[in-house]
Amino acid sequence: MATDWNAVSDDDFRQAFARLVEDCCPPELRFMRKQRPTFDEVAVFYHGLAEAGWLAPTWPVEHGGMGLGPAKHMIYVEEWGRLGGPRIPDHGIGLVGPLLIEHGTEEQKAFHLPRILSGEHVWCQGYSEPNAGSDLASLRTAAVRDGDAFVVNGQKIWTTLAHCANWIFVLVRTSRDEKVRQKGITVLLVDMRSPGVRVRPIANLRGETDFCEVFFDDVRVPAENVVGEIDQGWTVAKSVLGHERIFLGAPTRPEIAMERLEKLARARGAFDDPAFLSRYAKLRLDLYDLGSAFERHARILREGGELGADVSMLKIFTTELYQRITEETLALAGEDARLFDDIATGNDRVDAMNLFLDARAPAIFGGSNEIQRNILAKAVLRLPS
Amino acid sequence: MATDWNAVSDDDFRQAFARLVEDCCPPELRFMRKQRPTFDEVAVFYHGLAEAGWLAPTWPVEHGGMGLGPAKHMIYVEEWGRLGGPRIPDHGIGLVGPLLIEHGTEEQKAFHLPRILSGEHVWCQGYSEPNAGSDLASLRTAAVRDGDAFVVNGQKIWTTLAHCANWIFVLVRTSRDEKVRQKGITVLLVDMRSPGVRVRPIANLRGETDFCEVFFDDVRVPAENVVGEIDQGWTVAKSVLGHERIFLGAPTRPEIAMERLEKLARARGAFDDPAFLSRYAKLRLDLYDLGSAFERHARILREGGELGADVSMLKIFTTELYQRITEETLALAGEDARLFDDIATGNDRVDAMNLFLDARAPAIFGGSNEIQRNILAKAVLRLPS
Amino acid sequence: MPQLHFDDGDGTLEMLRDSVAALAAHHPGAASLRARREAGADMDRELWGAMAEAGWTGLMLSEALGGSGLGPREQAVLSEALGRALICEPVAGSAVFLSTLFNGAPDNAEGARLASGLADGSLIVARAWRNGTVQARADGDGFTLSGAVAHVDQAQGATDFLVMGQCEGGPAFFSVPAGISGLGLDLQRSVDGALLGTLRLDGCHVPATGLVIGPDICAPLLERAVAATRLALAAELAGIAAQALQATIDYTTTRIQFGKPIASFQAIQHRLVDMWSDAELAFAAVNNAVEEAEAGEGRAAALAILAAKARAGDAAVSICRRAVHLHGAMGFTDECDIGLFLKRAISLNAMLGQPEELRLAFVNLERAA
Amino acid sequence: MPQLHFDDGDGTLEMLRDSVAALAAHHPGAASLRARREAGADMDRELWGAMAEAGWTGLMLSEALGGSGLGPREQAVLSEALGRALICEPVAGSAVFLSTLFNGAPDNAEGARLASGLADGSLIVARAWRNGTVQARADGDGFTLSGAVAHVDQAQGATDFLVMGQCEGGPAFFSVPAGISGLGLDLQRSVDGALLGTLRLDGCHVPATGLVIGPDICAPLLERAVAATRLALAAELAGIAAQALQATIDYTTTRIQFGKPIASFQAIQHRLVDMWSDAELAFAAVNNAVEEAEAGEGRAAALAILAAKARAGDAAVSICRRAVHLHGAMGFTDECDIGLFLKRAISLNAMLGQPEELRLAFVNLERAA
Repeated sequence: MATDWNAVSDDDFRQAFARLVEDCCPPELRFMRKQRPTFDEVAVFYHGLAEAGWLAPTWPVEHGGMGLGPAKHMIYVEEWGRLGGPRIPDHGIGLVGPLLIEHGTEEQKAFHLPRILSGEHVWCQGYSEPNAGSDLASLRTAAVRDGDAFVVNGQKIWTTLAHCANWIFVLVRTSRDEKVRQKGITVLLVDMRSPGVRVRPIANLRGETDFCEVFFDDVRVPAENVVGEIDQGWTVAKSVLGHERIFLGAPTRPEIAMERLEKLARARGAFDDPAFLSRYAKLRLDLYDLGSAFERHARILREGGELGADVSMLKIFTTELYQRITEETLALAGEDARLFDDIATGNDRVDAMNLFLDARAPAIFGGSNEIQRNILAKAVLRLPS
Repeated sequence: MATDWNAVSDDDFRQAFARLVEDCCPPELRFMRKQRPTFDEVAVFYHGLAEAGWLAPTWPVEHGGMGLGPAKHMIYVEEWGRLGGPRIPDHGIGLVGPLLIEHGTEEQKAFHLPRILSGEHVWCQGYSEPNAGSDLASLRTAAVRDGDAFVVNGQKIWTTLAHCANWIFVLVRTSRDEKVRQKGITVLLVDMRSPGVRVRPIANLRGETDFCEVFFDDVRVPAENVVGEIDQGWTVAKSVLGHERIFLGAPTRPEIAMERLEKLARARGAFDDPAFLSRYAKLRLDLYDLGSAFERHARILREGGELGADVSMLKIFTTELYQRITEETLALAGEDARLFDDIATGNDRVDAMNLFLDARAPAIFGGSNEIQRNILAKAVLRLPS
Repeated sequence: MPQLHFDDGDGTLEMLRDSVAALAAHHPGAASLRARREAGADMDRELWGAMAEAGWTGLMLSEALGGSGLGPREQAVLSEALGRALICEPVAGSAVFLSTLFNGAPDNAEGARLASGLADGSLIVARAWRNGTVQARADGDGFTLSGAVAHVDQAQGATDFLVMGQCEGGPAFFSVPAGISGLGLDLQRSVDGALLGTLRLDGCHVPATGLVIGPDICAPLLERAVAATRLALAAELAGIAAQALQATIDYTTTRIQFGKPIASFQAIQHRLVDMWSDAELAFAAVNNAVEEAEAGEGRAAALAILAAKARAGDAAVSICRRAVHLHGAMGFTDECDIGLFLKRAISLNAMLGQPEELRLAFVNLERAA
Repeated sequence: MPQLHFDDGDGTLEMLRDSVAALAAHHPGAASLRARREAGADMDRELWGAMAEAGWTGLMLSEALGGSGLGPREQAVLSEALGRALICEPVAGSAVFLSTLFNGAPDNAEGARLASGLADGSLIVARAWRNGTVQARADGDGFTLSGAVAHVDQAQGATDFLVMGQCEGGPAFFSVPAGISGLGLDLQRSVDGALLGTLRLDGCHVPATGLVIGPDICAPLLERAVAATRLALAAELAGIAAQALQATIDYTTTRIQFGKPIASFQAIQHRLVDMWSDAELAFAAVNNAVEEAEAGEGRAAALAILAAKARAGDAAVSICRRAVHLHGAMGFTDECDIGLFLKRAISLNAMLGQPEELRLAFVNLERAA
């Protein structure tokens, strides 16, 4: 009989997670510098979590998940960060699972869910296209019905870790009715080993390969791989965003950056410089107050409420704060700001440039901050068009 | 035979002006706190300049002006500021004169120009309306032809010093053809003592009365008071902006604000605080570099060139810098920032709040900084619509 | 839109909000401010009386002393509402500060008299303890006070002054009746339309019974009073920020230029979103500080209150600045209320530490641990 | 669009701009940078040779020493063009710095040899004088140098090092041939795709003739060289800023979202205008510094150069940051050139003083008067 983790006290839950991480996460995987390790690099942790039944926190128990409500899930995510667990390829757990559990057929669930938990299927997500970034509705990758299959042609981009994945779920255009641009889109599950799928990794500013282009050239996909209704993919895809949107606004990244700034400042004696202290204080209070703001939204979830559009404010603030902290770190670095490699600080190192460059991304991905401001203007401030 | 001031050396010109100001500007009028003194308050200086022939620097000599080119005019304006001459009601000299000299009839010139020089006519400018601020083309004050006169009805607002003026030049709508909204506008000279003209002063944030509303209620204006062609008022009005636009971007106000910040900082010993020094240094360099940028544009004028649309950059930067310096001054003032009255600094005083409040205005008037950015986006960066 | 969020089990908070709305209907804040400024007064005695009657001047005062004995949560909600309504009588600087002092003071008749007068509005007790120094010399039957203190609110209308004097044993608070021999007052105009007094004491004699808070407990009690006052100021500033934002949304939504409401232009929309976001952050900071204050008076509460006052002060001033700008030329006129919000925000932001000072206090406290 | 404005009577400036454009056509900056990075090299020897042939490595070197003897104006225009073209070989830190030193050094054979090799490209003279300390002890027939210096450009490819050592009489510059006994080198990757060396000297012996600049004149000469280098860096940074702006205008004008070029959205337009305005200010600052430098080497020139390097550095980095953002996801890829501009701007901005340090130097110099 599985534990009802929601009924366990928060402290006990935290301790259980901490023990589990001690047990199944090797030290070299904790507090990794790499933002996006590949599946192989973290497989031992992935399997360890799976064996303990802790891999899929929000999935229902009958599907092998922990069935956590938002309150415990928040703690789960917090502890993961606090314990320094590496990021695992999580599109299967975080997106495909919930998608299938809500919209999938029994066959889809029976086939895919166990294979996600076992790590046999590693998923990636194909939403963006070269000409459909902020404007997702204008996507053009097309799926045309041909007997018992769809034939897919087109291109996806910014597909995270596609070069390490073997399955992809894609948004494809199945109808050309241009009047309602967000209609006519369908969610399709594609085995990447199918003929006609090609992946091209793209290096980022940090010199790492987090994302790829994925090309579809007459790829045949069985019709039973449609999730939900045909032409209703927009609604299907949006339905799984849910409360996880709050994590886009979590203070995790600025906290990491702040730890680095403080480390460098201590090494340089900068805390004795009142001018630095003044700038530091501003950033420190921004981070502190971001924590208060995050807590307000998290509490709504914990108390069973739903997130409003206003949660986007956290995403804007945390991503811009992340940038500002890394910029101050480079300013503090003096001539060491020329280094691409980490900066030595006594016996330790500070990855100032790594974080500065990484901080360029979150303000763009997951809906650029300009798009977020547009949404807030309409949905929260109700400003006229 | 009048002096050809353009041919005089810059140094001699400066010295001549300095002597003149010594002679005809009483000490209590120099470095006045008041931004916009009334005609009566500064009449003695006005008449003194007029008698010496220095009142109208850019008017041609035959009309009683000095006939200065842009280079010497720049020096004239600089020296005025350096010598602490008070601002005089200058709409007659700066706008009406050039307007009539370029577009007026011989009768208009013969009647009005001497009365401007003598101070008999004190002018104000009626452009803005309650619903036509940034969007001047939508103005509604209407002039309807009735025999040998126009009958004017409507309202102007933000009319500087209208309560001390006896003539106003207004933009009025003379045609309702909405297709070309900037057409159908005419420049009209109106004697404010005409029946139906009513003036309501408006207090500003500083508690002073710089500007007014002016109401026109069936005001009859002789048809000979039209300047230029009927329905071509937009072109007529714009033609006199000329090189004087550069003065909107002059560093004068931030310089004044900086002098106050430095005075307060000395009184408080703030220059010994590295955190203050760091913030001060940023403002100081902004001001220094603004000087370099202003000089670049001024040189174009001095060398006989014409200003491009890019000069608006100075207006944005100088007005926003003015604000930032006054904000830092209030921050430095500590609890004294609660005072509306000036802050005592030993034997002297600093008008921190006066300048802070005054700094709200220039970013709005003369075309808000948002409008300036719109213009720059189109006219300089050539961005698409 | 931004506001404080608290569990309001018994409806007290809702009642407080309603009562401010009701009072503001009879005494609109902007009108009161203008009238006070016009009159050259430092307070509106009638308004203050109505506020006392509503129970606001004694909200945090213990019931034993004639108050309501409520806590930071109720005070924050009240102060937020006062900020929104632009009701400028100094509730934070007077009622909250004094109540905290009196609650912690040992039993004494003079303290009880002042507390009771504060709660029922019969006395105006002006505070003179900052921006200056007063020496208190023990003499035969009491104390002789000499010195000067600037920026004293309600100094002109005061019936009594609570003056901090430096005794041999440290600072202490003395009750000094207005009008006694040796007292002098200079007045300056404050930016939010009141008068600020510089109180001069030239050998003022106070009887021994006038020692309301002795040097033995003055310092920690003052620290507690400053924290409570800062928290109330933060809530009031957040309220000002929220109302200035709302007024700006309303204005830009109705102001037509180029055939469209100016709030439909993207540059204006993004500016408004940033203002809103700043206000949200201010409310989050105040919310957090109230909760920390309710949880105890330790270091966590001290940090949270410093953060809240800094954040709310910065947010209120900068939101109001942008608000004035977005009101265009109208925002530069005295007849438009938005300028009054800016001025009020500046004044409260400058009280008991501007943001920079508070932020440095925060990091110094945090790093000292 | 933003650029340096100078009177160009004899067309030298135009010629310089054309020659950079011609070279960049054969050696596109971004491609060179990527190749150098890929190769794990610290310079592109072929490119450097072509630059020497074009006369750029000896532009400011006196004609007596084999250079062109041109001034700050010509150097600024060249550096601006190199910045625009993203040609990353270290002209400012190497050619300008060394030329200024050699121009002021007393006649000596070793200095002349290095100068001539700099001008014709036959020698790579790496500079080691900052970010570390080297002690120079006089011995029988020369000097023994010991110490370490970090962030040395061209260290791997150097034929010679010009090392600043602390003698008894103060600092002096020594010529140290690469490969002599006692020299060691550690390499780190720089953000702009080269390698930075940490040069270790462990009792390296240099003959007496290796003393190129003695302690009697080293300090003022170094100050002059630093100023000239900063000015060239400022011009290069301004060029980077201008090109990053132009690339962003081009990208946002062609990138279609929601059926329109994103440069048609007002929020993007205002951002671009602010970037443009920052670039204009940077060019104004550099223009001013060149003119002050041409007018003399006094305090006015010193202030102007500090201001120009601070302004251009800030402008270049912040314009490039915004440029990367406005390139969207594409800006975060390594294959898009805009990220290279950002990285180059960061590197040059960090050389010889970041903006904050320069601004403080400015106000301290100004206030010392």
